[in-house]
Amino acid sequence: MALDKNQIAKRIAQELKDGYYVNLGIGIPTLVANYVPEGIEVTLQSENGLLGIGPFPHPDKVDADLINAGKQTVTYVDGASFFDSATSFGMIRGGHIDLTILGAFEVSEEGDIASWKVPGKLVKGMGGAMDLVAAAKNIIVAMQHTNKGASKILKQCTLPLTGVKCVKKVVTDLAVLDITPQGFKLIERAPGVTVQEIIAATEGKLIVEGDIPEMNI
Amino acid sequence: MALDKNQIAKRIAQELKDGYYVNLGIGIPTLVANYVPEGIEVTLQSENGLLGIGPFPHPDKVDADLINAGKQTVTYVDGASFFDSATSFGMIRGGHIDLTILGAFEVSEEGDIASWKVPGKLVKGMGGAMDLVAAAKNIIVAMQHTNKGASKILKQCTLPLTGVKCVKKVVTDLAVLDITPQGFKLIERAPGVTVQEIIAATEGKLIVEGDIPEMNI
Amino acid sequence: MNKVVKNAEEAIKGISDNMTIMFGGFGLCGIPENVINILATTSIKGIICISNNCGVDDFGLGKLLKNKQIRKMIASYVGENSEFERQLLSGEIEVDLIPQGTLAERIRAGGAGIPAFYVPAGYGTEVAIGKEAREYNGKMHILEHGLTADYAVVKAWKGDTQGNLIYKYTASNFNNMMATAGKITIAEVEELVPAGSLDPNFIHTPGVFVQRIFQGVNYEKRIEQITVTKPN
Amino acid sequence: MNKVVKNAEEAIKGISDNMTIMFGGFGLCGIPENVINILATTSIKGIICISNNCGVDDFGLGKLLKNKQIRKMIASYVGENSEFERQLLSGEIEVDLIPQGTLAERIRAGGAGIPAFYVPAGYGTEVAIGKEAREYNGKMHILEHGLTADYAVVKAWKGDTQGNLIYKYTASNFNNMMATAGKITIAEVEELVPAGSLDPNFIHTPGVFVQRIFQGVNYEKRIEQITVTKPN
Repeated sequence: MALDKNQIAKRIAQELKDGYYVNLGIGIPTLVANYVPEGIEVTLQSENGLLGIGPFPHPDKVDADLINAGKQTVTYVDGASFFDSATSFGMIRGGHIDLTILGAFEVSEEGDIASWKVPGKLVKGMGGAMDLVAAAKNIIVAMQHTNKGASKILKQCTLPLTGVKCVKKVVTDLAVLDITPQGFKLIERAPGVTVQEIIAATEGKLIVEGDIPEMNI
Repeated sequence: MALDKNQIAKRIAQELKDGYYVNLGIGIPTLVANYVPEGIEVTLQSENGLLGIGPFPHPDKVDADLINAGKQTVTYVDGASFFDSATSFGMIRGGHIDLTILGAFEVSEEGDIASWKVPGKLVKGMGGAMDLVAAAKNIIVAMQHTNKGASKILKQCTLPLTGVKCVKKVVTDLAVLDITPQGFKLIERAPGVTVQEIIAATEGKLIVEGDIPEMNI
Repeated sequence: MNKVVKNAEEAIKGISDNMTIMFGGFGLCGIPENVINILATTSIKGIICISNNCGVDDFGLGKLLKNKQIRKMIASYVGENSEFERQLLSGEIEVDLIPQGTLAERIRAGGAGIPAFYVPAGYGTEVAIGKEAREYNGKMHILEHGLTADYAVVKAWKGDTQGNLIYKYTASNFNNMMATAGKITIAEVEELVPAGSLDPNFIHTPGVFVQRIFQGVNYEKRIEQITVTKPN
Repeated sequence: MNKVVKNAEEAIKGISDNMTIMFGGFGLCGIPENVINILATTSIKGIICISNNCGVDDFGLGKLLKNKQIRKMIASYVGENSEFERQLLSGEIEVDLIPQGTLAERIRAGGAGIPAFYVPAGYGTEVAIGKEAREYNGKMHILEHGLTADYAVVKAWKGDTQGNLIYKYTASNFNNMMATAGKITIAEVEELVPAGSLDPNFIHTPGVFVQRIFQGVNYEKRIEQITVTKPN
């Protein structure tokens, strides 16, 4: 069965390593914070100027001056620091963030990503996404595999790009895909989802080698 | 009679205006701080990261972590701030400092300045001088008019340059000179020094118009 | 020299039609409410507005947007501001969307006298159209330019009479760089203190960057999304 | 992940011949004495050293200079260091003299992923030889490049176990940018405190930039020029 948002987040959380500094985008990526594996310490960066995001505040501790990049009220952990946006993106652009997790409208087999605009219909703006995808060492995309039956895992993106040849891994409701020089490589499938279903839902080149294990959620 | 260092500093201090942010170079310029006119508030910047330099400390207040760009122990005034060197030169390069006062080996009639190197003999390094002269809105040079009889107020500098077409005014032991598109313009002479003496000591083009008043030291 | 002005009305003296104005803040966090509110009561129009976001429909810069006081918006995120998206899609407003980090760096560069610099963000996207591109360290970069403004309007937590500012938590965001990039920088603060009251080791914006400062009133500090942990 | 190391000896693990190393400090103010002292006891040589100054004859980086451990010096000021001037004039050491503000900005740029940028400093001087020049705002600028290092060694006043640093007075200088520009950044601090002890609003160097941290010992904190006001 296809994963729900929390399960996608849970699967992505398995990619975290001890000591990682991680930037979480808006939406599913934010949920990853809830599933950091035991015994692993990761520090969450918010590009509006916080290193060391904590959980949402108790209702009496809500502070308008303390928000994450999704404009949600948050808290901070011991050892946190606050800084301005230039410093924050210096951190990102300079390669000091180990992992970026973000959402997307489309991803291509070359690792291109589209996430900020549907011409004539919707303009959210790129926010910090273009900076993040251009600079992070490791980028994982969290997204739905299809939209109303149409694949979002493509040969080429059809929407305006956020970045080129930058995505390393995609975790969808159906599968975990690595992006390799040869195209998408199927790594794991959602519990109960068949390889055939994933092939059918994928427009881009998909490499399937040997037995594809189910995710361990 | 030719001015001494303190008198040069005193004359330069007359150029200060209320509210000015000023960077003082090593040597004579540092002495300018002692002659800020009554009723005028200026804030002194030190490019190693201090805005709001105070007087030298009392002996029991000396702190190795609190120095000026000349590596002298200093204090700070109320309303001061400390910052790193990138911020400090951002302030300078961005045009936020109203006036820079610095020393020189030579100055040319076009406003070029040489102050950091005598090839084969002496290399002090440019320190922050190149950044200061390239960026400050207003640059006054404090220097001796001659060296062992040879003019240092030249048509063209003979030593490696610190900056081109940047100096606006020169105050020497003999005279105050403005740098104009037509060359050095004699503004004032040191008490007792004749116009002829200044002409004789100046190699660069010197404009003398009308009566030249004595400095009011 | 006295930098302290009485209120927002006095602070905005000199702002006129068609000026470029920077406004600090990220979403509604750390926005200069007092100055925005007073500008919304004026007939000043044709503003070229540099701000990461454009407020929400009825608060922050959204007010100036609704009044059609903004001619052009330079921002990174439209987000959930439906009036902004409507004016953008209908072409009523000119919009220059810029990657957030590039926007932040362009403002810092403007304030620091750096006219241009290379960044990787946006290469291969429509952001790069018409821009010089060059490879560094095996990666393509595009040339971006420093940004300055006629006025920069920032909001700080505390400020002193010399113009020194400190920000609270994530309310620094764009304020700290914008303060350096205005020909005239107006700072509104929640608390204005005498020079010497703030620890000089921990000043976020040195006073040299600020030309006018005042203590704001009636801060609403609206929150876009209140998210909480339920107490057990 | 534990960033805390026991001492300077443990901190310099991995430093070997011919590496590029940045050292914070301005003159003798804010220099990482512990790491410099331990390096002076090793046989590590061929160092490409990035530092605003090079210490004095018998203290700070002057020690490494005297030991001939430094192959190349990238700095802005030789000043009164006679051994440095002698090695420079005799050609025993390679020296790249850079305007101080350009040096500071190149290090910041290196840490912030900006490979190149334009500045006015040095245009028309020998510093500009071989560099691209371009006019912006009616003024000539030259293209300068970001600097990074294999190791950056910085000194702070206080630090916490997460690597967050704060500096005292003018001891920030080059330390704050250099911390961002090392592939590995070593911080020595006068006082090491548990995470959570420093106010997160007033961190100068966020911990993400620091890989190793330790509390230094026996700081000499030598002063180059003691200048005092005589008490009346």
